[in-house]
Amino acid sequence: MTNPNNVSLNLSHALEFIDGHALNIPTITLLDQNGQLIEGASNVDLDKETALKIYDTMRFIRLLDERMQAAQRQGRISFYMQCLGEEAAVTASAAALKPQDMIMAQYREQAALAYRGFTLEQFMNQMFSNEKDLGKGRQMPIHYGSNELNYLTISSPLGTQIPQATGYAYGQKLKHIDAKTGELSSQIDAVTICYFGEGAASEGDFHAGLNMAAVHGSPVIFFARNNGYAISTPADEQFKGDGIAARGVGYGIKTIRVDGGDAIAVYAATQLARDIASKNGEPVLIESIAYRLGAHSTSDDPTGYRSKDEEAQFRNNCPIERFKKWLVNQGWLDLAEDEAVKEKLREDILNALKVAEKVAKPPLEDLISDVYDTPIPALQKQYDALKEHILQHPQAYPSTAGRIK
Amino acid sequence: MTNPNNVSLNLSHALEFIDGHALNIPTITLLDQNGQLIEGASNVDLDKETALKIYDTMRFIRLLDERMQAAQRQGRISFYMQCLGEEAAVTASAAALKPQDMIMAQYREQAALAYRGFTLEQFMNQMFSNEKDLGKGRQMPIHYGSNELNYLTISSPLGTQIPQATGYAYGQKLKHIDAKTGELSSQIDAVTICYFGEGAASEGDFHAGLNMAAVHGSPVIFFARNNGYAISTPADEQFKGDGIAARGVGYGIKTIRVDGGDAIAVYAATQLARDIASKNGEPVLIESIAYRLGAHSTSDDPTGYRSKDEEAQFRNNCPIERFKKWLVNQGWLDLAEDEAVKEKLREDILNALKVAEKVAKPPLEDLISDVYDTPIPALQKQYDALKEHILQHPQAYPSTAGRIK
Amino acid sequence: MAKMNMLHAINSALDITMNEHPQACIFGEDVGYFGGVFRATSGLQEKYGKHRVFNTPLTEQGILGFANGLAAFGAPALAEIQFADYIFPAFDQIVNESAKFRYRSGNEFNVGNLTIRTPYGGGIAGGLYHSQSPEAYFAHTPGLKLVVPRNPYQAKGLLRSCIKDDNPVIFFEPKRLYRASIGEVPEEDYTIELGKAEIVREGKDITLLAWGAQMEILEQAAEKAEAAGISCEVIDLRTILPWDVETIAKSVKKTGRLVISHEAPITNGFGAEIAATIQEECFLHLESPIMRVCGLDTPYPLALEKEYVPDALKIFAAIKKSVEY
Amino acid sequence: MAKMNMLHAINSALDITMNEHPQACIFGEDVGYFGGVFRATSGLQEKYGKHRVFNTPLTEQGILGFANGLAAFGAPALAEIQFADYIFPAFDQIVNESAKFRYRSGNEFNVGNLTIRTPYGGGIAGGLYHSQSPEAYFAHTPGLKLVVPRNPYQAKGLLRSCIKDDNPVIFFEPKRLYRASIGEVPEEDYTIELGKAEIVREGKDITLLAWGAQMEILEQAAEKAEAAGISCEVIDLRTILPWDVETIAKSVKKTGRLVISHEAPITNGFGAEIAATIQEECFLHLESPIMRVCGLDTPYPLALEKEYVPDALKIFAAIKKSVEY
Ligand SMILES: Cc1ncc(C[n+]2csc(CCOP(=O)(O)OP(=O)(O)O)c2C)c(N)n1
Ligand SMILES: Cc1ncc(C[n+]2csc(CCOP(=O)(O)OP(=O)(O)O)c2C)c(N)n1
Ligand SMILES: [Mg+2]
Ligand SMILES: [Mg+2]
Repeated sequence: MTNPNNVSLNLSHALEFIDGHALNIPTITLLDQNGQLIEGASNVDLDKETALKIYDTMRFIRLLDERMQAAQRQGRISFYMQCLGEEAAVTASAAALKPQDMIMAQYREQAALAYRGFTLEQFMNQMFSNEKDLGKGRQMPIHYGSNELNYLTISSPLGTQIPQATGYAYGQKLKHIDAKTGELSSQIDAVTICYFGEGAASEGDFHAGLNMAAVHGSPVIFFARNNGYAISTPADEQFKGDGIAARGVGYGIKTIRVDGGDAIAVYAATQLARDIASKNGEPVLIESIAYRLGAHSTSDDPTGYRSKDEEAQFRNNCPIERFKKWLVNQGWLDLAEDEAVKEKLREDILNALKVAEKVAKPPLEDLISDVYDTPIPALQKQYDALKEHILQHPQAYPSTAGRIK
Repeated sequence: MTNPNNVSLNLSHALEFIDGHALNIPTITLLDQNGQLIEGASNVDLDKETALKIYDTMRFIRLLDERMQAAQRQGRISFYMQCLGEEAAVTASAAALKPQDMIMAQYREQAALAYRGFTLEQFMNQMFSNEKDLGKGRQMPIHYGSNELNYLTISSPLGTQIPQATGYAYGQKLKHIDAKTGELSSQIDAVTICYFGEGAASEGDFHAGLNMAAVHGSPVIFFARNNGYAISTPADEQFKGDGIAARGVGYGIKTIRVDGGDAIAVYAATQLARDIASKNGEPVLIESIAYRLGAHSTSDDPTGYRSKDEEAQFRNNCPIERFKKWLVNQGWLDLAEDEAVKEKLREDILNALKVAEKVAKPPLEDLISDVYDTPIPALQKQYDALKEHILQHPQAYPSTAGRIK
Repeated sequence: MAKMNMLHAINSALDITMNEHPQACIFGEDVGYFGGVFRATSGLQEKYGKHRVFNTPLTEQGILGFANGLAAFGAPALAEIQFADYIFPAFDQIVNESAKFRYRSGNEFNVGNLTIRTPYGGGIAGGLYHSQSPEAYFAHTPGLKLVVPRNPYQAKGLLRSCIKDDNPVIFFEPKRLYRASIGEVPEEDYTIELGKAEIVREGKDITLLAWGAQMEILEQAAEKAEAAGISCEVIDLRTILPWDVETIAKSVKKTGRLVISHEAPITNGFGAEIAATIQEECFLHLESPIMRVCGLDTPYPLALEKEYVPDALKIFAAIKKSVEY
Repeated sequence: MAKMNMLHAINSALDITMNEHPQACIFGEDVGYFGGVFRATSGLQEKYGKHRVFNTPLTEQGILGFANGLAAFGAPALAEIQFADYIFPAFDQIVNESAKFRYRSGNEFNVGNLTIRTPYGGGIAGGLYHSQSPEAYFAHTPGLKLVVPRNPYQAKGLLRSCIKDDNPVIFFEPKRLYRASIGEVPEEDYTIELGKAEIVREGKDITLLAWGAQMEILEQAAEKAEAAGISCEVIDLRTILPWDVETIAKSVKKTGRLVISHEAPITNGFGAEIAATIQEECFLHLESPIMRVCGLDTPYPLALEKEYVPDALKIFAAIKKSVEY
C-alpha cells in the first residue's frame, strides 16, 4: 500500500456494506470417495514410496487409536485422544514437509509424529508416563515431543503454539536474510507447520500469531483442522464467518481450503504452501475440513451433544479407505497383504503396551529436574527434605522410595 | 451453513490459493475537500441542528486540544492527547447514535464525550485530577468517564474495551429476546459503539471481541480508527492485510470503510450501522481512514519516526474545514460569527483551566474508596495507620494533611 | 435438606440465581447444551434458554472481557473458566480490568455483578495443566475477592454469597471433590458470609490452616496428631481475599503454633501472606516458627504426584516439628 | 568507565549482546526505528538492521508467543514489554509456557534464550496503569528468574547475566531511575551473578531489604535512622527469583530485625515470601516481628501518590517501631 494507513483506497460514493460472507472460498478436493482422481483436477506429484508411507502411517495410527482407546477403558492409561476422521489431514500434510521442518501441533496430530518416525515404544512410554518417556512422565498421555524429530512437545493450553510458531519460523528465516539489504537471500531450508483446531482459532494467540507472521514474514504453514467441534461446542457456536479460511485475507495471508478427508488434496496443498513459505518468507493458511468422528477424548461422550444421525452421515467417508482405494487402483497395494500387516501391527501394539506398562515410573530426581537448567537452591532444599521424608516413610511412596539415591 | 464445520463447501479441483488481498474494499466518501457533496453520492439525512452540533463539537475540541497541549508544555498538566485530524470521525459517528447508546472509547475520542454534553468544567476537573473529577483523580489526564452520559471510563490497557463492548451490548439486547423462542422480539433500544485504534486491533482482545459479537449477536458498532500510527509504529508494521476492514469477513460481520475526514460519510455510515445492529441484533464494523496529524501524546515527538513531507501532505485536509465549507455552502454557518464564537471559546477554556487548577486534590479517603464497594478490613487498617502517620508528619503530605477527618 | 455432591450444590446455587434475576447469564466453554465438561451447569440451558446459558467461543480473555461488559451493564455475569489452569489468558481482563473497574472510574461504573467459577487443584492425575491452584496469583490484586469451598454445603452457600456480593469474585471449585464430596445441603436458598474463616475442629496445641480440597488432608493429619496426643485446631480459611486475620490470629495466640498447607508451590503462595501477617500479629505468642506444607517449587507433576503433594504425612511431620521445636 | 544513565547502560548491554550473537533479536512495541518510548533501544536498528531490531504489532501475548518460539529455536530473544502494567495479556505465555517449557518436555526443548525487559514502578505521576510493580505475580512461578537493578552499573551487569542465563528471565527496569540514576559504568562487557543479594551498607541494629528504585528510599531511611542512632544494614535483593535466603538470614541473625519495603501492594507481595521464610530461618534470633512497608492494598493512585508510596518517612517509622518493640 502506498498510504500511511496501509489500506487500499478505491473511493466509492455509495453507502454499502461489504457482506460478512463476501468471499468465495472454494474447497479443494482431488480424489473422490471411490479413490478416483476427479476429472480435470490439478496434477499432483505423489510418488509411490511417499504414498505408501502415508498409508502405512494412517493404518498404524488407526490401530493405535483403537487399542489405546480400549486401554483407557480398561483403566490401563488415564486418558486418550483419537484422531478418527482426521488421519489424512494430518498425515498427508506432514508428508509434504521436509524432515528438518518443525512441527508444532495441538494434540490430535499423533499421525504427523508417527510419519516422522516416532517409534511404537516411544508412543507407549509417553502414555504410560514411565521413566523412558522423553517427557519424563510429566504430562498426560498423548503430550508427545521429540527434539530429534523436530516435533515440539505438546502443551495443553490451546493456541499458545501459534505465535510460538511465528517466532520459531522467524528464527529459521533469519540466516537467510542478507544483513545488508534485509532481503531474503536464499530459499529457507526449514520451515514450520503449526496445527490447531477451529476451536483454538478463537484464542487471542491465534490472532497474534497470524498477524505477526504476516507482518514479519515468518515461513509458517498454519494448518487449521476444522473438524466441526471443540469438545461439545459445534462450529456454528464457535464462529459466524466462513470457517477459518475467511480470516486469511484479514491478515493478508495466502489461504486455501482443502477437503481434509482427501489425502491427495491435502498433500498437494501443503506442498504448495511449503513452496510459498520457503521461497517468499511468508506464512500460508490451510483450512482442512473433516469431521471429528470420535469423541473429543476418553473423558468425553458425544452422545450428550450431537445426534447419531449426524455421526452416521460421516462414518462412511473414511479418509483411510478413500486413499486405500486409490492405492489399489494404482496397483500399489495388495489387500490381502494389507490385512496381514494389520494383524501383525495389532499384535505389536499390544506387546509394546504390555512392555511399557511394566517399566518403572521416573525416579524422584525427575520431580525437580528441568524446572531450571540446574535446580535453584530453594528447590534443592525442598528436594532434600522430601528425600528424607520419603526415606522415613517408604511404604507411603512405593514407586520412588526404593530407588532414592 | 448446513454442515457441522460451518463452512461454505463449493468444491473445486484446481489447486489455487486465495490471495491475501482477495477482497475489494471501497472507501466511502461523500463530501469533497471543497465541501461539495460528490455527484451521484448516496443521499444523507443530516438535519441542520445535528450538523451544527457536529460542527460546534469539532470546533470546541480543536480549541480544547490546542489549549491543553499548551498547558502541558507549560507544566500545568502532566499529559495530554490531541485528536487532530480525527475530529470528524469521532464526532460524526457519535452524532449518529442515540443518547442512550453506550460509548466505549480508547482515549482519543474526547469529541464523542463533548458531543454528549460533558461540560468544559468536567473536562478540566479530570485533567487536573482535582476533587471534583468524576474519576476522583485516579487516572492520568484524558481518562474521562460519565455514567450519566453513557460514556464508559477510559482504561489505559489497549483493546480491553472491545470484548467488554460485546458483553455490554449483549446485556442491552437481552430484554429484547423472547424467552420462549430465543429470537429478537423488538428493535433494540440502546446499542454500544466501541472505538479503537488500528494498533489496538492487533491485541488478542480484538479477536475475541469481534468473534464473540458475531456469534452471540451483540449489537455493537465496532469503530476502528485507522490513523496510520500506533505511537511510532506505522500501519504497515502493524498488519499486512487490507486495513482493519478486511477482517470483517473473517468474522462474518458486515463491514464498511469510510473516509474519516468526511463527517457526512461517517455520519451516514454510522447511522446505517446503528440501524443494522439494533434491528438485527448483530455487530457491524466500520473502519475510518484518517491521518493522526498530531503527535501520539505530549510524551511523543513524531519527528523521530516520520517525515515532515508526509505530515505536510495531510495537513491541508482538515476535516473541520471540509465540513465547515459544506455548512457555509448550505447557508447554515456565518463565518464572522464563527470567528467570534471561537474567540469566546478560547477565553472560556482558559478561564475554566484557571479555575480547575486551583481546586483541591481529592481527600485522603479517596485513596481507599472504590477499591471494593466498602473497604475490606485490611485496607481500613492500612488507612487508619496512614492517617495517623500523616497526622504525625503533616508537613510531608501537604495536600491532604490539613483535611484529614 | 438433600444429599448432594458438590456439583449438584453448585448447580443448585446457579439455578436459584437464574431464577432470581431474569438477566443473569451463565457462559463459558461447553457450559451450554452439554452442561459443562464437569456437568456443573447441567440442565440449565434447557431451563433458562440458549440466550441465558450459552457456550462461548474458545477464548478465556474473551469470556472475561464479555463478562466484564455484561456485569458493567448490570446483569449478573456467571462466567466459567473450564480449568483454573486456563485462566491465565484472561489474567489481564481480571487483574487490570475487573479488579480496577470501580476504582479507576470513581465508582461511575463497576463490575460487582461478576462471578467467575473455575475448577482448580490436583489429585486427579491431570499433570501440570489440569491441576494448578492459582489462587495466589490473584491474591496480590486489590479489588478482587477469592473464595474456595471445602464441601457441598459450603459450596452452595458461599457461591450464593459470591454472586450477591457487589464485587468481582473468583470462586475456585476443588474439582477433586466435585463428585467425591457428598453431604446434606438445603434445597432452598442460603448464604455463608464471605471473609470469615471457620474453625472446623477446636484444639489447643497447634493451629492448622488450609482451604478447599486441602481441608480433607488437614483433617487426616489432625487425626494422626490426635492419636499422638497433639490437639489441633483446624481452620478453613474459606475466603482468601479478604481473609480473616482476626480468627486466625486469635487461634494462634491460643495455640502458639501454626501450620499452613496449600497445594500450590510454596514460594509466594498465599501461605506466605498468612505467615507474614501472623508472625507480626502474634509475635509474642509464637512458640515455634510458622510452617508451610505446600507444593514444591515445580510445575505440578504427573507420575510423581504422590511425592509432590502436601499429604497428611507431611503435614503431620510439620506438626511434630512445630510442637517439638 | 564512562558516566551513563540507566538507559545507556541497558542500551550498552543490548548492544554487546547483538554484537555477540548474529541471531539475537530485539523486538517489542516501538523498539525499532524509534528506539522505544524510553529510547532504551536507540540506535540499535540502525546498527543491526530491521530484521534483528523491529517493531511488533501491538500485542503483548504475541510478543511473548513469538519470543518463546524464537528462543526455542535457539536465538537470543530480547523482548520488550513497553510498560510492566501491560505485561498481563502475556501472562499465559510467560507463566504457562516460558516457565514450563523445559520441564514439560523433559528438556527436549527450552526457552533459556528468552529475556523479557520491562519498565516498572511508580513515582512518575503515571496513575494505576503506568506505575505497577508486578514482580510478585511472577514470583509464584517456578521456572522463571526475576531480576531488578538499582542503578546503571547494576543494570548493565545484571542484564548481561540475564541474557546469558539459560532460563527465561524477566528484567524489571525501574523507569523512575532511567534518566535520574547516573553512575560509572564500564564500556566493556561484565556480568553480575544472579541469585545474590548485595549488602550496600553494613549495620548492626536492623536489616533493611528492598530492590530496584526502592533502594534509594531505603538509603534515605537509613540516613534518618543513623541520625537517630540506629545502625542499619541495607540490602539490595537484586534477584527475586531465585532469591538469596542465605545472605538475608545471615544479616537478620546478626541484627535481629528486618524491615522489607516494596512499592507493590502489601498483600501477597514478595515481602510476604521473605517474611515467611525469614521468620522460619531466624525464629530464635528475631527481636521484633518482621515488618513490611509497602504500597497499600489499592490500585496505584495518581493524585494521592505521595500518600500512597512507602516513602523514607514511613520506613523510618517502621525502623523505630521495630527497634522499640
Ligand atoms: C486455553 C485452553 N482452554 C481450554 C482448554 C480445554 N480444552 C481442551 S481441548 C478443547 C477443545 C479444542 O477444540 P479444537 O481446537 O476444535 O480441537 P479439536 O479437539 O477439535 O481437535 C478445550 C476447550 C485448553 N486445553 N486450553
Ligand atoms: C495493552 C497495552 N499495551 C501498550 C500500551 C501503550 N500504548 C498506549 S497508546 C499505544 C498506541 C495505540 O495506537 P492505536 O491503537 O493505533 O491508537 P492511536 O493512538 O493511533 O489513536 C500504545 C502502544 C497500552 N496502553 N496498552
Ligand atoms: Mg475442533
Ligand atoms: Mg493508530
